[in-house]
Amino acid sequence: MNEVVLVNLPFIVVALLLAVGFYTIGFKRNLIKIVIGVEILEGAVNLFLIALGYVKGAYAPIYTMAPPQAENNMVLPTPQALTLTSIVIGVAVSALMLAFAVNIYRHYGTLDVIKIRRLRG
Amino acid sequence: MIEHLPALMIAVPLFGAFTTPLFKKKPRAAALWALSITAVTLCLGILLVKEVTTKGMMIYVFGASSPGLVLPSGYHVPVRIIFEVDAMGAFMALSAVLMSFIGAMYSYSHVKFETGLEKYYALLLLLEVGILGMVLTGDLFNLFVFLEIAGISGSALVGFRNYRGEASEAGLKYLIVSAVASLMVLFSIGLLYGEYGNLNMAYLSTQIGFNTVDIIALGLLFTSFAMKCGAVPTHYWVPDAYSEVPAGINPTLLVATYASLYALFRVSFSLFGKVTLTMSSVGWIMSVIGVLTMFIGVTMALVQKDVKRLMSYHAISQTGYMLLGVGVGLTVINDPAKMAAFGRDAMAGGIFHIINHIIYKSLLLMTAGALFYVTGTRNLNEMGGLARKMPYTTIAFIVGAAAISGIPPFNGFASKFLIYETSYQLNPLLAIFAMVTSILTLASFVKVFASAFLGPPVEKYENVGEVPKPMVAAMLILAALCILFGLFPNIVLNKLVYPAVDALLNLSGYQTWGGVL
Amino acid sequence: MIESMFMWALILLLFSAMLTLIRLLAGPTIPDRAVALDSMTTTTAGAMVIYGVVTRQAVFIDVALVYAVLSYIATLYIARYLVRKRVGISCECEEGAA
Amino acid sequence: MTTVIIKTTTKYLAALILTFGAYIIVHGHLTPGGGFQGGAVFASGLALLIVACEGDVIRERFKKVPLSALESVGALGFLGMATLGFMGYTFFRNVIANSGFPLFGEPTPLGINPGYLNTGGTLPYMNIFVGTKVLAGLTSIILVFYLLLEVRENE
Amino acid sequence: MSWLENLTLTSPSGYWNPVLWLAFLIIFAVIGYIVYSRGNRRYKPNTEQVKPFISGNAVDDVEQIRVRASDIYWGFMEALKGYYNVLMRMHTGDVRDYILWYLGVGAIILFILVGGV
Amino acid sequence: MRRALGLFAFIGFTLFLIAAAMSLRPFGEPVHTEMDHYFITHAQEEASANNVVTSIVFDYRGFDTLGEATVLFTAVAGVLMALRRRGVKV
Amino acid sequence: MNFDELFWTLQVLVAVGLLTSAIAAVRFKNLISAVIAMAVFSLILSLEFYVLQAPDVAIAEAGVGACLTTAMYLLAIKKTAAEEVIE
Repeated sequence: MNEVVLVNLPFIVVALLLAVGFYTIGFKRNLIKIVIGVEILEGAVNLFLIALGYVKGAYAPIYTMAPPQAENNMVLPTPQALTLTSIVIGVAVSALMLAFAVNIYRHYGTLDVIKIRRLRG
Repeated sequence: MIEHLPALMIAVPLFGAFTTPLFKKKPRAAALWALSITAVTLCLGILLVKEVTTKGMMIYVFGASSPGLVLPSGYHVPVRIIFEVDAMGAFMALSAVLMSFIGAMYSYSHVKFETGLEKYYALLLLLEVGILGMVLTGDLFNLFVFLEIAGISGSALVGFRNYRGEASEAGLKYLIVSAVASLMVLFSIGLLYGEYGNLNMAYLSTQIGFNTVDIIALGLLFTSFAMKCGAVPTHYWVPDAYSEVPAGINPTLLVATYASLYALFRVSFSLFGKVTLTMSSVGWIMSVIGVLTMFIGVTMALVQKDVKRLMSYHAISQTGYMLLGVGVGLTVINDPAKMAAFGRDAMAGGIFHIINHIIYKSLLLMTAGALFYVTGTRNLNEMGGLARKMPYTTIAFIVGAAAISGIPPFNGFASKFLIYETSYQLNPLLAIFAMVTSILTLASFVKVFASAFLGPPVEKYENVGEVPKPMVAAMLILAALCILFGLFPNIVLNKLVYPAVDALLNLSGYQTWGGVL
Repeated sequence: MIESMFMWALILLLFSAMLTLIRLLAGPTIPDRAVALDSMTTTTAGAMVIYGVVTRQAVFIDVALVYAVLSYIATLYIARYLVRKRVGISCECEEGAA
Repeated sequence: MTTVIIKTTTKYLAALILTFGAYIIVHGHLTPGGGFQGGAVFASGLALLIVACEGDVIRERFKKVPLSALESVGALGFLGMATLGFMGYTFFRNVIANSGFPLFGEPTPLGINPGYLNTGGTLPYMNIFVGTKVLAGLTSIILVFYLLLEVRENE
Repeated sequence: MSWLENLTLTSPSGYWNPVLWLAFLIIFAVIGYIVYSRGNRRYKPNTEQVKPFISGNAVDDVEQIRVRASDIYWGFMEALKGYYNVLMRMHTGDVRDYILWYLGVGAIILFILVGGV
Repeated sequence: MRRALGLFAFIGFTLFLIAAAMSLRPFGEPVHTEMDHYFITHAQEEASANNVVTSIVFDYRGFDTLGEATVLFTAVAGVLMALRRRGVKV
Repeated sequence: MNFDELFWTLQVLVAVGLLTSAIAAVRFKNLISAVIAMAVFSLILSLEFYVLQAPDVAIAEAGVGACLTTAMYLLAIKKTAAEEVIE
């Protein structure tokens, strides 16, 4: 058990970060906090992808001026490409969410989720 | 050039979307440009459907030296992004391009008086791109990217009327929901990548087994796509988003929802085909969620007094029919006798219901948009006696309402008929729920018709007239499609729906990229 | 030998970054936290450079450079916020890491 | 806020950041970085300029820069580079790589090497277009947030 | 008549042919029209005859004879009051609840799938 | 009531996430690396770029990057639309 | 001290830092503090990417997290309320 935790430490951290993010979205009342929660989720998933790509003792997948032992000993490059895409998407989503939050504040005068419930039923 | 069709399906609307913001001060030109781009895409979509239904699955490998080169020489895994267009994907793509065209036509008049129209049309085209990418792709991460495109552009469009606080609220809700759902999709993609080191759905489906990680990935994907398609306990965003979005976007947003439904079917039938072949609990979950969706959606619709919100709850309830139909098929997928007896017909009913529902619900939401256009309100209590003022809208509404309630000979009847007959074979209780839902649907549309179109006229709306011609044309095209699909259901079923069902059921064909290997 | 020294330096730098993290958690006012962020960024940029030296990858220096340069902008934005706010509310918000 | 210190620092630092962003964009196929990262760094430099100047100055300066048109041009360029693959190959085919095209068309030596700029085929072009697009997009996001604020304070 | 069979939608236990249905509809419509045209015509516009009859009471204001949308199916909603109370409490319109429902459904589905029920 | 049910759902979901993380393969020891091995060995000759990640981003999975650029484009259009000054002409 | 020990030490430190800053970002009542904590979260995330040999991603996260996201949050908060509501 202890061994599993230590060996899979990054994955466990990812799961815990996801939990923190979900807690923020589920139980915080401020909209900005909810946006922060979504961003924590983003970070957790990005970390998960990068951690999947790591190979023990390997080097970055760049041939420019790499140390000689890096040849044929590189970390998996695909998750890094995926994570780049994911980061851009994260920026896009948070920008749009903040724009909506600002708009909501203009019309409702509050960022309290309890009061932003004109649409219901 | 015909082999580049899947790539062109994405490239053409994308080109349109990137050029539309250049028409900054000329909203008319932007509208016409978007309309022509959607028309071109519609032609391409029809070509694609023709190609796929006659010649079988189309493969397009991005960046290879020829479109069919799936595997690099000497390797037995695909490394590039592959588009895998089978009849099911082409079916969804056809509905997407058709509805975008209708929506662009309708928007030409409907949002005439608002600003920021070049962004509006760009986002409309981007929403179309997102749907097309989702339904055509054969790569899991690509699916995620296009899911995000569809989610972000959809939510931006929901918040289009930024002078209304409710629009921003609905947009934010939709955005948070879609962001969380897509992040969980990405998490499960990561789980699958970590296990099998690949992202191609066809390759992954040959590898997937029964270990815990795979099952958790299946659960996460299932739940996320169920939330994005508005299945019941996670349906709350649907009425908010649908009621606040401009009516010209409604058809495309509806297709975006069903693109998630398509992804749900794709995950259940193709990606996890080996798992669901032996685990009938997935099919049962889908059927039960379908019944719940149907019933709760329709009972919530009955008490609404906002006309677009009422119709959005009907959209939820009709999603239940599709889930029920396909879920019945998924439940008996490992039993060839039952499959031949009723499973295939159930799936055909569910999938036929997708396009039927897209057509008539778009029609209904457009009539609601027309009511909003002339009265400036969506509250049913304040309307009345509009039938004489808006004859074409009234006709369109009657056709749509009859179709959604399953009254013959409109198109809703044909698919509902299949679903009742087949779900009765699995469990009579399911069919009874489906029928009760249909009756309640009719009841609630009687309510809308009585309070908006009948009754004594309201003084406020003495001077209103029929809506502008593009809106009428869009509505009448859809009404004609309703009647056509209802009168000749067999042609549509044989040409479009049964190939789609067979494509979903043909697991080995999907796994080998249509026999390339 | 020299390798080991670099590693110990790295650990020490990160340890001091942890100390600034404590300041970030405890810091009663916002300027405290902003300064904690700034010093933490600088420390971590140094740690990144040393890690690049340890693994002998020259191209890694870019990352540290980006971080060192960009953290200035974030600090500037925070400072700008605080300046505007001082007119209305004072910065002495009395709550810690809870 | 715009003290002498800030102004002087900004003058030099912004130039440095913008150059650095351009470096990251152009050297994307050799060193870590690429279109998106460089564009983000470049946009950060512009954000520094935005925050260090007064509101009116920014509005005057950026009114002359057609940011959304720049973004469209970047996106269209990226799409156009991808469309080059239709000439005999498929969408997104890297047609320029190893073709001997004078700009970025040289083959790279295999294995570990010091890195030669004139390689990469379509990758550097795509990097530049994506960089243009990203810097325009992110800057316009920051700018619209910022200008909205200034207007509200003046009202 | 193969085209007729071609248009017939068959299901496990029934069939549906829209053309036949349309033919029957037209026949019945013709019969109905014949019956209708043999009756005598007593409709006179612009008289008391066309006014709405509300229990013999004279109603001048149009607003009073309007059935408002929220009043339709009032009895139905009264009858199902308990059900609707529960339903309305579910639809809070709070964005956090949307996510919490997602988590709950996900937990249940994962429990069923992983548990192998 | 709401909080209790919500916490229950949250904890249940999180437990499955942790279970997934625990039962994944060990960190740093990928099992199936055929695709990535192809990228590492072929990127230099096929895309003629030293940076393997860039060659994946723009060549092998270039279509994803087009999607990514589209996402950013969408977000910028959405932000500019949401924060535009006047909603209606008239 | 060999490389393996260094790596695992870094992992533990980064794990602690990530969780602490994330929880701090959630718990801070003042939104500016929360945004600063998010910047720290992004910084540590970038360090983790760096340690896991992904310099491309580290640059992206640095450029985005250090400057752009923080700036967007601060500008948005400036236009709305700085304090979270008291529950």
